[in-house]
Amino acid sequence: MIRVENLHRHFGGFRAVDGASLEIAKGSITGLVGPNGAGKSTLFNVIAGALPPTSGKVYLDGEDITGLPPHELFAKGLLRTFQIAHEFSSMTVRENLMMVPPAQTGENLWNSWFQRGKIAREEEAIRRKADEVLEFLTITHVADEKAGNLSGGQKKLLELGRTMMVDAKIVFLDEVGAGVNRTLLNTIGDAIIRLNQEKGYTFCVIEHDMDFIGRLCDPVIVMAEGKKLAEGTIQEIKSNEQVIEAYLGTGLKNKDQVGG
Amino acid sequence: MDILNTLVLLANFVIVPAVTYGSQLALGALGVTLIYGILRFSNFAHGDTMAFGTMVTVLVTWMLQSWGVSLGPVPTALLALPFGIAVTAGLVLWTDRVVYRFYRKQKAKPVILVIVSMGVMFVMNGLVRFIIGPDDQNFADGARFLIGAREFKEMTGLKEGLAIKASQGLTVLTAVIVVALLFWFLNHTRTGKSMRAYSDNEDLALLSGINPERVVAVTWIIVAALATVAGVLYGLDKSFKPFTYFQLLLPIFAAAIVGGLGSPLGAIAGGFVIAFSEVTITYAWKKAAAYMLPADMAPDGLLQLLAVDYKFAVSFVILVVVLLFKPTGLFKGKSV
Amino acid sequence: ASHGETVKMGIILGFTGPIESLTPAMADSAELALKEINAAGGILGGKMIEAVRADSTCVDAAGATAAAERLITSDGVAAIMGADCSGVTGAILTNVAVPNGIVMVSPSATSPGLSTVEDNGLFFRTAPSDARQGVVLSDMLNDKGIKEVAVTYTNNDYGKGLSDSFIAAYEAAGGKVTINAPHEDGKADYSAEVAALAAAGGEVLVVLGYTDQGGRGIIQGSLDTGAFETFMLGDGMYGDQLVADLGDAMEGSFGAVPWAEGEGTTAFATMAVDANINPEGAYTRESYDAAALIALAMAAGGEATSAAAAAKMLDVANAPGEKILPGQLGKALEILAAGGDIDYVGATNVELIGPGEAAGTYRDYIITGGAYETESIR
Amino acid sequence: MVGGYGRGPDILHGVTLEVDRGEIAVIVGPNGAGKSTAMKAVFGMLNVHTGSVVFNGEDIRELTPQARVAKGMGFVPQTHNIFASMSVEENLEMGAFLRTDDYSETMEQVYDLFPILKEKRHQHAGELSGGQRQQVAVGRALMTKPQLLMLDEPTAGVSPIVMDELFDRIIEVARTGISILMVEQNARQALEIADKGYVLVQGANAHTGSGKQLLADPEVRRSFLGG
Amino acid sequence: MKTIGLFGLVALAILFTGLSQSWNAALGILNMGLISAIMAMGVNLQWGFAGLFNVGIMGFVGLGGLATVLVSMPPVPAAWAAGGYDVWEALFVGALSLAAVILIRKRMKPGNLRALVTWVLLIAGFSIYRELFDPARDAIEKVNPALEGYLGGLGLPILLAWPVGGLLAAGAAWVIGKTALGLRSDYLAIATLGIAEIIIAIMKNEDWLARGVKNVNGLPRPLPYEIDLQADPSFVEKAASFGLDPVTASTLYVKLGYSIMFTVVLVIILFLMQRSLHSPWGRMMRAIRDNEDAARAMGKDVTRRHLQIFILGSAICGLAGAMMTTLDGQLTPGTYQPLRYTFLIWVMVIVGGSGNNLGSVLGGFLIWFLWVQVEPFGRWLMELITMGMEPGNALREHLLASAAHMRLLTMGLVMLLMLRFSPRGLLPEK
Ligand SMILES: Nc1ncnc2c1ncn2[C@@H]1O[C@H](COP(=O)(O)OP(=O)(O)OP(=O)(O)O)[C@@H](O)[C@H]1O
Ligand SMILES: Nc1ncnc2c1ncn2[C@@H]1O[C@H](COP(=O)(O)OP(=O)(O)OP(=O)(O)O)[C@@H](O)[C@H]1O
Ligand SMILES: [Mg+2]
Ligand SMILES: [Mg+2]
Repeated sequence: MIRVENLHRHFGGFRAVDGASLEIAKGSITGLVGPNGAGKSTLFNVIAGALPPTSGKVYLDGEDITGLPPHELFAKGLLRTFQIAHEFSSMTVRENLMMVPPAQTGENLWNSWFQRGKIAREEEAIRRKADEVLEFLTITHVADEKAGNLSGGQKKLLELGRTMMVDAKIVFLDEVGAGVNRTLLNTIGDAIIRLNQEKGYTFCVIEHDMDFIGRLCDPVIVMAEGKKLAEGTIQEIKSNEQVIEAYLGTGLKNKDQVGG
Repeated sequence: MDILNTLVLLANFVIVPAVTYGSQLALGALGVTLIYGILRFSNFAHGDTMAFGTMVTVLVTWMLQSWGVSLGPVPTALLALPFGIAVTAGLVLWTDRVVYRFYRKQKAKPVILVIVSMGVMFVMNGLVRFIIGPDDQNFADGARFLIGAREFKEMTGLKEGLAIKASQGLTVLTAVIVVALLFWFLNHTRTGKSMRAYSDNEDLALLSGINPERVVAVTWIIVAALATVAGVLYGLDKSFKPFTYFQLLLPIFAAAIVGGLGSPLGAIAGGFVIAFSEVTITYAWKKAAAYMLPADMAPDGLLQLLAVDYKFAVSFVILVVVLLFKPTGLFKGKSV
Repeated sequence: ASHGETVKMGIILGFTGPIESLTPAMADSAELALKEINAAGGILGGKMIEAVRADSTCVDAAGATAAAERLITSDGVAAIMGADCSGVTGAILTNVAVPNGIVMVSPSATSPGLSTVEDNGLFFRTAPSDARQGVVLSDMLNDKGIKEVAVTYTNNDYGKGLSDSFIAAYEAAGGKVTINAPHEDGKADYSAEVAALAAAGGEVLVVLGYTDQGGRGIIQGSLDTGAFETFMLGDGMYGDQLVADLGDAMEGSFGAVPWAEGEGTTAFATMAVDANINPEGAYTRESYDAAALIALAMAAGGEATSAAAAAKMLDVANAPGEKILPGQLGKALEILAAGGDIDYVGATNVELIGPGEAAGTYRDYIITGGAYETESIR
Repeated sequence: MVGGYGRGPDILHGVTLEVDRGEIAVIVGPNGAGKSTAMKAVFGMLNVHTGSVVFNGEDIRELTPQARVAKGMGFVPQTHNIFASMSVEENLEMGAFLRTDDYSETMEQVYDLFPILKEKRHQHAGELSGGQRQQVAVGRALMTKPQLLMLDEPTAGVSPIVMDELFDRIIEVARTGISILMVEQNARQALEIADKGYVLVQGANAHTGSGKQLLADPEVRRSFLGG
Repeated sequence: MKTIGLFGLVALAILFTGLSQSWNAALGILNMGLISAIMAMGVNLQWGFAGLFNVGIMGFVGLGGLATVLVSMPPVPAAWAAGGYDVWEALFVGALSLAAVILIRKRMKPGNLRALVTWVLLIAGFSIYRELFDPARDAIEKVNPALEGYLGGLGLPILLAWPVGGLLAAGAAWVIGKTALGLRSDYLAIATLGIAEIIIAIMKNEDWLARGVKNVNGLPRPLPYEIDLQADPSFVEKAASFGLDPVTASTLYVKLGYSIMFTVVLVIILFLMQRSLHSPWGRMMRAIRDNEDAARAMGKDVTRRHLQIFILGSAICGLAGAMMTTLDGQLTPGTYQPLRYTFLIWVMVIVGGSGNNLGSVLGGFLIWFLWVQVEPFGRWLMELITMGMEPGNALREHLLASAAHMRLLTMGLVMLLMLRFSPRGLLPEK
């Protein structure tokens, strides 16, 4: 579905992504893990058109999409969330969701003047959809709150909620779990699995919570220093020496000595 | 081919004036950029703050002159400068207390502060004219030239003269000293570092025990000093007239932005870019060409890229072009 | 007309904005004339004239219009002395003065374009149109045998118009203009202009600007860099401050300024000095004359209205009649009251021609020993 | 404590927290429960109109945040917790801003705790990776030589290896006699090392107990720790 | 409620002017207030809706003014004969070489060769352009320079200049938007500021186009001249039946005529803007303003929307500029100053409340009212202060002489007070 070939993205002299090549299969939930600063978010940004690559190619279903602007990728069904929540802070949570569906009649200036009836009908449908999503994410009670006033975790949920407003082909989730309550994270995980199974969304998930990754993802890709380090099932990854050294570690050293 | 004369010609008409003007702009732009970096708004009242500081200095200079105090070849105004700075600092601190602080507490959007600073500009504008009037005021004394054009010609026997005014020398010298001091202050003193910290992350500065009001106050004092020094140097080199100071605002902003808002180094670079672009683009190269080319190839036309009508426009074209290729200015600035 | 009534006269000048440093003296001179008239017992049997000032801003047409609107319709002025800059003058004239039938006498709007504005006979000016000055300046250069000059002018209708007419006259007379470069007033730095002028070269630099504006900046820059040593100055450059500030360096520079021969100017100078006004400031004389003319024309018309003033303006200003100098306004009023005829000479030797403009005499001067020495009168 | 942001409605409806010297207390709870708000309330960054904040037996409710720093409290916020445009060393110096004594020793201790920071001491903190930034943030707070260190989700977005390291460090810090109050979503690991645990729900205490107790409580496990 | 109250207040202020000063003064303020309100709405569209920081309003207003000359003045045949066609030919050549450069830069790979070709093209194009342009310009400017010296206009009705002014501004905005919209707020600001200065510099210095600083006086009017009305017996009779003298009646008649025309324009624009603001389009714009990156990722074509709104807002300013020049009856490029035509408009938007159309309209009226009325206020204040002092007192003289400067001071104080008591503007965005 997505193929990345020898991708480079440099910041000044620094090689954030340094020749990454990987593939995300259609219908999979692919995990992307790696140490802080491995270049995962940068890779996402390049794929999603937010940053131009220094060199290399990205293909979607065999079509070269390298460097296309984000809104065109969105139209092709490629969606993403941000690691640091990018909410529309002065709009209400519901409006944050309602603005997502593309090509709304009322988004055309001319129509906004002369197509009031049609717009009103469309709005009604979009609002219902938004309310469903809010319900699903358990944040209905803040629907009319300004998104900027949400707590850190709620913002993350909103990020995810936006991708649920449209039919996507592939969704890139950048650390939806960071700062999200584990119980809720499990619910999110369920939702991802359901979207994957029922609607056939493909997911690529960056996450540091190995339980979450383990439950959802197959395969898992490990990145380090801007390159792919390993790929495989969660078990393969967990037992990979290199991965343990660079990323997973061996657990708490002092654990036993803590009194309680 | 007459390289020596060409060089002197260019030095006299391009380099010396542009370096002087550039230093004046740079000092002004430093003030604007500091406010922007630390208090996060574009201060439209800066031109009038400069006028105010200069006015106080002028008044004190006159008083000193009437007492017969003089520094010999150095302008008396330098002696009055500390008074000017002190009074101006008092004024801006008071303004901050009664005006800006309210919006800072409210965490108002920068554009609101910009408009508020326009209100302050109007008030200061009226205040200065109210006290000293709208006229030209002369307060320069001391030696006029370090070297005059005629002297230079006699000394070197060249066809072209080179003049350097005392005020020009003073301007550049002061600018260098002030900039060096400022850098040292920001990078190596505790207060300077706390200012940078505040500008970087206001809330975290609070959590580190930095007193924001103190940072703000210090910033205003430095800005007042920069504004007064810039204004006085400008006044010594040209003349003091409130309206011109108001008009200075535009090139000062241009300098600050071309260099990258919030970046002190950028402000300096920006000042020189603006000054040099104004002078060079509209320069008529005819005379230089006449020196450099054989006599029979001497040009008829002025060899002017653009008429001086467009001098101001040209400096803005340069500015726009710089921004298009380096969208945050020469030295990566901030953006609100 | 009973004793004790007052007539209001609007004085609309740019008290804020680019020429804010010139206007206070102009307004003071105008009020000097009115004081003199009031001291002589007012016009038309005891009507005192009261001045009402308003701000034309010099640059904001809409603001000036609003101010004039207020002067006329709210303060009820009978006539306007002003405005100053040609742009706002035009706006006030067409939008407010003509519709309301109010007479305007501008002391300083010199743009030739104003000559053809549909003014319904209501617009006059005491400053000569620039067309004539161009010829005067050109003649001066020819007399001195100067064949090549560089020109800089202030970039507004005054400067541009003057430079156009000067260059036309000078080139027709065989002179060569190496460069004709404008400068903006009130700017921070004039190095670029000076550099371009210097590179173009010329025996003298012709400066057609204002004495406390860009014109002065250019001269200072030229002197500092040694680009030019001699300057020819247009009328806007005339002023003691310039010589005082720049000192010896101005020695030998020369220029022309609208002038009245002897008496009128001298009379005005004495009066102005007494009143603490610089008699040689730009347009101070013209301002005095403008205000005096309006009052005298009303007196001649027998009615304190614009219509009366407009009808009599040319009569009062031009021959025949008894010559009136500054300080003799009382005498003039007496003559008029007795049904006599006057020829107002004033501080600038006023002579209104054609569409109500001053014909203008000019004084050629040269700066010697830090003072203006008259060379000749044209 | 009862309070809220600016003029908005109350977010906290009666929260009680307590940490003793050298203890680790952990706050957990659903998103938007008011955990961060409670932390900020303790630090005086919003209005608390009922209740009190007592530090070393002294009511500090009226003090400004700076004054609390001077009293010996340190805080690492959830986001924006470093000076991105300043070097690592300058970040640490800013932590010691209020100290008049020689802080070089504390700095050495911080470097011992987080060796990577010593390596990168002259680099801009903004150029570090997420995990390294967290270390800088904690280090900065330690520089104040606090008696109480408050951490808001220090391990969010940090890779497992760094997270383990951070927890290790926190334990070490606590051993030096510094009290720790922290919010965590990696609740299980956090509660494992906690002396006290608080579960906040909708701005109020829901469960309180030792870390082990809470971990053992099936209700807590199901609702807040993800089973 | 507050909206109605505040608008009522402004209406009262204007009414009060009418009663205490004169109806002419009141209507004069109303008319400029209407124009200011339209300009403020244009700026609000850009800033309040889309977060585009445009401080080049002056330039667009100026272009609107230029349009009035180009549309309504009679052509000058002698000037056209002297070099009119050559000038356009030169401009065409200039545009052609620029287009070629842009094309080359798009088609060729970056490198030394491309740079070389670019420079050669630029230099050659510029030289040819100057070669053609200079003599033609000189020839045109030689044609009766005191009164003409330019090509004149098309001699069409001046009302046509309003939409044309909008189009001209829109065209300029398109070019600017294409190049500069990628810049972030403050940098876009200075770019637009610079471009506005460039536009005004061109208007001041290209005499062949609209006489430059020599001004174009006597623009045709869409309404009859007052003096013609005064000479029209039937009008005088009608006026008398209202109990008005002909002068007052005629001036009021003309001003009212303008008021009606301006109000129609204002209402249409306001209506359309309110509709779009409260539609998904408005929501999308707010989203873009809040966070461009996220809006992009949500499939919105931010660049196009920005361009659209930049053009639209600028066109509104151009339209207002044309209306203003029509009202003035003359084009005087020297009067375009950023303080008056850019920053004062910004004050209107912010004091009114950015993001709120009604706020902009309110701000337009209110600030204009103050701008005009603080002048007598300042003088009055000074007289009050100096009342106790004896005549001849130096301080008193000084204070009275400085009265003119109280104008800006008062303006500043009033502004500060208003922003103090409602920092988000009088009618904040909901
Ligand atoms: N705009 C930028 N300028 C300079 N360096 C950058 C920029 N963005 C990212 N980097 C650097 O690139 C590297 C990779 O960053 P990236 O955000 O992709 O890491 P990551 O794998 O997502 O890490 P984490 O798990 O902490 O989110 C980091 O070292 C970061 O400092
Ligand atoms: N600045 C603010 N102004 C108004 N309300 C706010 C503000 N910040 C947070 N809130 C509200 O306060 C409530 C609690 O927020 P808080 O940040 O304390 O949650 P939290 O428990 O830290 O959640 P998380 O685990 O997601 O970080 C939320 O409903 C949020 O909407
Ligand atoms: Mg990341
Ligand atoms: Mg939180």
